[in-house]
Amino acid sequence: MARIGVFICHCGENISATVDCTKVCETTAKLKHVAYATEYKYMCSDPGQSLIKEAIKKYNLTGVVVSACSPRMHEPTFRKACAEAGLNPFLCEMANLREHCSWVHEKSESTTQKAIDIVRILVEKVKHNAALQPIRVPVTKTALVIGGGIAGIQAALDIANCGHKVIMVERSPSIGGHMSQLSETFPTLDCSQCILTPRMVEVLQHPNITLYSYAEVEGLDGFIGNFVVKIRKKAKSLDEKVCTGCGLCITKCPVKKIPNEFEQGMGFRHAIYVPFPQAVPNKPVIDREHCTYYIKGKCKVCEIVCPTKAIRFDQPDEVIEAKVGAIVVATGFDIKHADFFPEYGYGKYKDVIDGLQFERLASASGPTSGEILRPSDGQKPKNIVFIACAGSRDPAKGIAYCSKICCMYTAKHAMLYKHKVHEGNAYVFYMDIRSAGKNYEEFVHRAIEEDHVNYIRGRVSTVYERDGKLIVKGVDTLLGAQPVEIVADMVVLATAGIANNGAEQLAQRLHISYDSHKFFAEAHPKLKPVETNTAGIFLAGACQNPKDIPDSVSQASGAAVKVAVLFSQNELTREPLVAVVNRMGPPMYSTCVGCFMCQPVCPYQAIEREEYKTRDGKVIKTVAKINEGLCQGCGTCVALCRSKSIDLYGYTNEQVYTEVVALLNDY
Amino acid sequence: METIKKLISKQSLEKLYTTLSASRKVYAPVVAADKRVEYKYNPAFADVTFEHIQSTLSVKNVVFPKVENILYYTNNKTDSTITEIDLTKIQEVVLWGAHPCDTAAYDILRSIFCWDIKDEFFAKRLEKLVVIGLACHQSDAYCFCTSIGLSPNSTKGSDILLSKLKSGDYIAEILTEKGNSIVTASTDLFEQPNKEEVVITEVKQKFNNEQVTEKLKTAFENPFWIENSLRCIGCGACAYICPTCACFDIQDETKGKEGRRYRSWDSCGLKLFTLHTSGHNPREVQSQRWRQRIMHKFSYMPDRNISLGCVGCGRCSRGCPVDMNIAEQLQDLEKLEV
Amino acid sequence: MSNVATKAKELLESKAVQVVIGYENGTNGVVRPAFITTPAKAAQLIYDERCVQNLAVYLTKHEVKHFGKMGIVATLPVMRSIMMLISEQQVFPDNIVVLGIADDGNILDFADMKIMQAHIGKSNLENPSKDQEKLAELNKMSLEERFKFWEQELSKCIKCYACRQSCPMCYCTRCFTECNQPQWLPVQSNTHGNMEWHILRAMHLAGRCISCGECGRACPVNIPCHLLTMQLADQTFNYFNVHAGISEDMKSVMSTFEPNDKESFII
Amino acid sequence: MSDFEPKVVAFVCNWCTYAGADLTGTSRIKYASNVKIIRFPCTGRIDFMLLLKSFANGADGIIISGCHPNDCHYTSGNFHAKRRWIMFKELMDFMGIDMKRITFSWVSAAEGARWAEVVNTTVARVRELGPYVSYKQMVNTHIEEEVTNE
Amino acid sequence: MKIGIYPGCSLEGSARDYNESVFALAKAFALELVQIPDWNCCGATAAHNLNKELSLSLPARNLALAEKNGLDEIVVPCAACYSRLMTTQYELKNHPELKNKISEVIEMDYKGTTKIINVIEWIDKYIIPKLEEKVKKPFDYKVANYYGCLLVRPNKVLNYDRVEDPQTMDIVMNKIGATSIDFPYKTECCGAGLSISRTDIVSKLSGKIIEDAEHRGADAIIVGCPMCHSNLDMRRTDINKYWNTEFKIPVLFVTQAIGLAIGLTPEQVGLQRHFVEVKLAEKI
Ligand SMILES: Cc1cc2nc3c(=O)[nH]c(=O)nc-3n(C[C@H](O)[C@H](O)[C@H](O)COP(=O)(O)OP(=O)(O)OC[C@H]3O[C@@H](n4cnc5c(N)ncnc54)[C@H](O)[C@@H]3O)c2cc1C
Ligand SMILES: Cc1cc2nc3c(=O)[nH]c(=O)nc-3n(C[C@H](O)[C@H](O)[C@H](O)COP(=O)(O)OP(=O)(O)OC[C@H]3O[C@@H](n4cnc5c(N)ncnc54)[C@H](O)[C@@H]3O)c2cc1C
Ligand code: SF4
Ligand code: SF4
Ligand code: SF4
Ligand code: SF4
Ligand code: SF4
Ligand code: SF4
Repeated sequence: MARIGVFICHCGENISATVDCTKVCETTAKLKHVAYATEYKYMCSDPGQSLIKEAIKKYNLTGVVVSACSPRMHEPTFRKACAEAGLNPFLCEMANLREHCSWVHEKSESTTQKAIDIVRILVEKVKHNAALQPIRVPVTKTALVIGGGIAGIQAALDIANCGHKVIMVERSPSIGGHMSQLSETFPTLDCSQCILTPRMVEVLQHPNITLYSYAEVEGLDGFIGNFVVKIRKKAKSLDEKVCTGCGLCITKCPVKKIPNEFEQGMGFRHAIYVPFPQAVPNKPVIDREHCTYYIKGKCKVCEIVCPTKAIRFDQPDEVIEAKVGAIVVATGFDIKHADFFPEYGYGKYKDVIDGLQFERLASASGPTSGEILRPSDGQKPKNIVFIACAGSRDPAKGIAYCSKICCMYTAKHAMLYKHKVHEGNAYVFYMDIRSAGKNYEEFVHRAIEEDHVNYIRGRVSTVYERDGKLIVKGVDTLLGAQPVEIVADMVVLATAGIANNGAEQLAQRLHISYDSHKFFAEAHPKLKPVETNTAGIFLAGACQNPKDIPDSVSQASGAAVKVAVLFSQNELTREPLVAVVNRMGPPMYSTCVGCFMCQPVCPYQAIEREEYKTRDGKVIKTVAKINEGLCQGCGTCVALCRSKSIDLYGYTNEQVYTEVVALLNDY
Repeated sequence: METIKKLISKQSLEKLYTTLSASRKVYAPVVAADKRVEYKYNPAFADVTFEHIQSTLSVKNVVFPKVENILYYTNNKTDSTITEIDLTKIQEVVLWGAHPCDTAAYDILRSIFCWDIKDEFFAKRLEKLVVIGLACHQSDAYCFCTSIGLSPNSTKGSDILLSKLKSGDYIAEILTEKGNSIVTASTDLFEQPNKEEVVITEVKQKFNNEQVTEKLKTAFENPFWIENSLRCIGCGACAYICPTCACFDIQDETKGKEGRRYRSWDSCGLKLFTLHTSGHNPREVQSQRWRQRIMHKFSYMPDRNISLGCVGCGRCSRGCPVDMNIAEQLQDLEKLEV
Repeated sequence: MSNVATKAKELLESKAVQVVIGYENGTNGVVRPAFITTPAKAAQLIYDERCVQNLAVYLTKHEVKHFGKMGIVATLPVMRSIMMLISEQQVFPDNIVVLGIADDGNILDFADMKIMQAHIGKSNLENPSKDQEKLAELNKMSLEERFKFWEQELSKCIKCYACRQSCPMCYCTRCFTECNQPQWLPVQSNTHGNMEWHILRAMHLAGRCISCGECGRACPVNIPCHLLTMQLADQTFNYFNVHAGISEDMKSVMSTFEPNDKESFII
Repeated sequence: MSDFEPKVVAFVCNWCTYAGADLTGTSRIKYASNVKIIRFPCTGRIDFMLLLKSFANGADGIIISGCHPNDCHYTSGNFHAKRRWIMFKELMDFMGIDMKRITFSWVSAAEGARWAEVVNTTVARVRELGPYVSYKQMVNTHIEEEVTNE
Repeated sequence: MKIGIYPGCSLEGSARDYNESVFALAKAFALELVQIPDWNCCGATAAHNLNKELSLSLPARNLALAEKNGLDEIVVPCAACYSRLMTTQYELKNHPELKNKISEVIEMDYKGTTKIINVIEWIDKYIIPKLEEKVKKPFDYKVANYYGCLLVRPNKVLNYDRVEDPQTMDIVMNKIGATSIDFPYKTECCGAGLSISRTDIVSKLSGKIIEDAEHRGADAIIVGCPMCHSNLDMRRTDINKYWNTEFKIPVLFVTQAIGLAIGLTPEQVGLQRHFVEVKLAEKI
């Protein structure tokens, strides 16, 4: 038999000024199963709380309804008080008499009646409350960082410096990401490599960090605190422990004309290669697609020349399983290439290049040793046109968003050009200049005012070649849409920043969501910008949306803190307000029919399959099962399940049904 | 009482009907918009049909309604107050024009509801029921009353049985005191019968029910049940429309303080019927439920010396969406090698 | 022997299936479902225009599944039901062989589900025209008239659940009607409870009803309850541009969403 | 009908509308006291069956409210809810049940004033429509003739 | 294979050469082209500037007639007509509420099932597969393929080729032995919209197209639209006057070029009707 205590708070005068608390108390005391009802000036005060605690003991209460302010305010307070008195905290409910009643209605009979109704609803509800136990899960204090760009590097170092183990998985042979390709960086124009390389080395040498380069995440199981990750280490065809990184093999490799990815195709590499001189780890890998040995079955020149005999042609891929407690995804971004801009002749005319190519041209370690030269004939361009928003903010091209970094790097490019080709003319076609960052606007103004870059507000309609020159046709909207035609030697497109290739597959493997552009989705755009929807998985850097380095680094540190917070406990405790699929004995096992229509509705991929098998392994029945580590308790699946096989602790069918009935009927 | 035969002309019949329906509830068959025959309270005489073979639903509901309140209660702080149903409020109903199979079913229902402790609700309703039956002058292939010992003009269960004459007038057999009281209240409407012939349909006998009952004794584990019930979708329609099926469910329904307990029709053909809370179900699959249906009507009931639980109206077979023809199956059972 | 019978015989002889679900002549000139397990009995199978019952309902029936691999005579609604049942993981493609019936009554050989899917894709997926007419008629009525119409129709319902049992998509181990904690639906039959039953049933079939009309046909008291589910079938297409039962991996309309789903009533 | 006080049930999500209604309180904005709130974690949890139960238990009007699209605490519960409501509304219309008695709305945690407005307009509208007589009648029809023969 | 054809007004008037070459090709490849019976003007330009309903009804009637006559697929050689017909189909598909209204106006059922293809799609689908064996005199010239605006725009509606740098005509021309040059003006405006009112602008715009083609050494400009053709060919005298030079480059319909390549005579493809003499024809 339920024994409910009702505690009515006056909240000073906040409630009692409009609600006749005494009447509420008297009326509710008459309700069936109400063992005790009382009123008090401040329930949340220490004496108020003691009142509750004593009553729980004295009347042996099985449920408590505190009729006071919003549960969003004091539910934890009163639940704690109940727990202290030995009553399971989840047997305490709050009736919101202040925000939802006394403050919003005038003093009257009907206001008091409404207060009575509200209390009654909660009294009826609490009768169906269950004594829930918090969910505890252990935490594996190792973090996985996926992607070794600046964001991944920052996150890994921060976490490692907190004293936790980190596993870093980088897809390419070296960490560094896009930042390693940049020449100088806005807004300070300091050398990208100079600030990045030390951090890359730190990663390699950090005792807490294990780096798997040339590796990818293949699968993920488990949940926050308890993930199991499968990592595929692609065969480098080389024993890293033996190799000293002398590079002799590279110089002797006969396959020399492979377009160099790091140089954005503007230079060549060998079949055995390190992507760039400062690579970390600085040991070569064999590109099996291009290596003569793998294609034709013979060559092995590298093996012959290697002084330490480190080459392993028959090395297999290796799959490692690791337990991790948290994951930082930092797989970065890419930019739009090729076919996307037929109107700008990209891919057709050699001298129409993209921003990353320009970075390589401007880089001292790049294919031209930092001289700005036209790819077609190696001449210095006298007139150079930069086109911002090449693809971005263009719904017709399917990219409605702003890529955020282009305005700034375009200004940087124009400056770098002017610094190197003093007599040259630089033009920038732009839609708007977005330079909202510390010292960013000033940076753009330097380009315009000090370096005399010509900014033209308007879009370029087409770029075509005529007699060896590039004709850039556009309009100047500040001059009343006057057509402009510029005869240029070189055109640089600030192409849109897009999700890295493979982002979608990775998201699916990790069960995190992504937006329509395949950028990973944060859990809340304002308040959870580093969390994903899957508890324990965090985002850092440009994999979420195009970002510059400072933003990537800040977010990475943010993610690292989130991981550290998680790792600060040995066990996670969570409110047990999760969904559950019912269970019963054979032959039913559960009323669930296994239609799995609930699976796609769960925003957290918390719904799994459970199979009942005979002893010889034949599946008798497959039913849904909710992973309580993942479920966040939204209840979307509960309302969906046709057979009412799922219920949500705290908001069970029985509870909400009872509330409706209690709300509309007299007791 | 001794049976009296009177003639009642078509016109007088109308007068009788009008008189009856002026003073009490008359439950009579009409043809609904979708051609189904259904019983209604006090329809206009012009709408009352005399030509129907069978109504979709049986007329068991006049004594065993599909929902029936048993008691009302009020929950107080510590206890509950119960209000009983005032059975005296149950009114007299004249059932008009029901066929002999349906009227015969009342006996079977009585044998279920009143064999030991009397079901007051049922008994009271039956007491207040006057049955004016109508012998069948038409039948269809589903009818099999003759196979279970009834006939198209069986008087069982009727207080008055009407039989149609070739001329369109009717012969009224006055069978009980209840019936007689109706006649005496309107004596002027009844005449002496002439020699005219009554029109009675012929229903072929399809099987011998005693043999079926005998066979069933050893047929419990027979594969027959599975084979023959594969197509049954377990919908329960047959039981709901059956004049003799008497399964019911009792439920409490509370709203606020007030509540009521009622009983409503149920069916042993539904899987929930025997489902235990544990998830275990002694009649797990449909074939077992189908077997139960037949066994109950043709073996367990006669076993307990009640009577057969079927009147051969063929309703279930007409209504079954998948042509589970009970007569056909009983025929097969009769021939079953066990 | 009819085409279906020949084909069924082949299948049973070659042991490609253990049972063929089809139609046979029943009593009194009606046809009924038949379950053929031996080649010798295959001759019983018929197919003609009377064969309208949606046989897919048997694919989830315990005793029928028990035979092993099932062959099934399938008109368009049955094919669509099969797609639905596969997508809802109640039926496994490996466990069935479909004897498709083309519009002209010929047998269609579906080597795999993709071919059947293509066939469905080419077919008319709208509600049967006579039902569509009835829907149009109802949709023209005023709100009050519609309420009256349904109130009147549903007052007849005896809650026998034939409509549920006859529907291939109502395969739940426990229907919500059987749930008693809380008792979502009154057990008794009264107009209001009946209406709730039908609202719920229709909602449960939203995006899943393949417009076979079986529920309405099964109802012993002729309640046109199929119109409810068909109306929603129509509306799912209107709103979300999806027909039920068109592919084996379709995601249910009610389990998915598009952020820009159109509506005009939420303020 | 002047003394008719509609009974209105509000089903709201915890994160937006419930918090929004709290804000209405903190801002001391007054609204009609006919509305009583039931808290749910998310609009995705709101079973449409509860709406029917409300009418069955005598409600004259209903408000359902949650986070604006894209603001769901659980990211997509409200999108699922929206789809269900679309279907539900179509079905109700088809069955002749008056959807004017149900307000579907998005009210955020910051829209305290808006909550008051949603409540007030709903109450006013339902007041205008009067008690939901046709539904109540239907609920109270227990196939009378058969039940008690009274 | 029976395909419908919607000729439109131009093909029966100023672009008879186009019409002749289309039918000549059809004949050569044994393709049956059935004119939509009782077709009417599609209302291009005039109607859609003034009255949306009218601008949809006119094409819709043609489409409904095609449906009624069992023409599942129709080719529309004129790019302007193509654009109108496609737009109508698109609008009515996306605004079903308009459908009933239009059906009332045209007093016919409109389902929207007809597949509409432009001349290049038609060539691609029915001619290319059999082209190789038929090419007798490879069209061995440098050609500037001019698509104009209506063949590819708006992409949302037509969903055909790349808007900014279409390729299909280039590919077709290369198949008959031509060398398609890199031609930046391929979708530039020829001024057709101002064809009557501001001939000076037409001269300027069309002139630019011709100038660039000649500058890049093209032997001919290839078009797939009667509007383009009339501006580049018929208005040549005006253009030359405006530019004060003598552009000589001939303008051929894509169908004419193919016709010549498979050995049809210049007359069979209507070259004699051109204003700018097609010198190439003599060379062949
Ligand atoms: C032309 C250009 C110029 C720029 N100039 C500046 C500038 O001057 N100043 C500035 O602040 N910012 C600049 N930026 C922006 C800057 O490049 C980015 O902010 C920064 O690189 C983002 O770092 P990240 O670590 O998030 O991503 P990335 O640098 O893209 O690194 C991602 C890493 O993850 C790895 N990876 C990807 N997928 C997987 C996978 N599935 N598994 C494992 N590893 C994976 C990649 O190989 C890569 O190493 C510029 C960008 C461009 C395009
Ligand atoms: C008009 C306007 C509209 C905006 N709209 C949006 C929007 O729609 N979306 C969005 O994302 N952002 C918006 N923003 C930006 C958003 O307000 C800020 O990003 C955010 O408030 C920054 O938070 P903060 O904690 O850094 O600083 P603040 O909100 O400024 O908080 C700083 C706190 O520190 C206290 N403080 C200051 N000095 C001291 C001291 N010496 N000792 C102790 N305490 C001190 C202050 O009292 C204050 O409480 C808007 C801003 C403005 C002005
Ligand atoms: S829990 Fe419900 S929705 Fe999910 S699989 Fe089971 S029956 Fe289907
Ligand atoms: S309650 Fe929400 S989070 Fe939990 S399993 Fe259901 S849908 Fe997923
Ligand atoms: S026999 Fe027929 S009516 Fe009875 S339950 Fe089976 S299918 Fe339904
Ligand atoms: S609608 Fe018909 S089939 Fe369904 S439960 Fe009611 S009476 Fe039975
Ligand atoms: S009505 Fe709903 S719960 Fe019941 S069987 Fe059908 S789908 Fe399942
Ligand atoms: S028409 Fe009826 S039986 Fe057929 S799928 Fe729809 S709901 Fe089920």
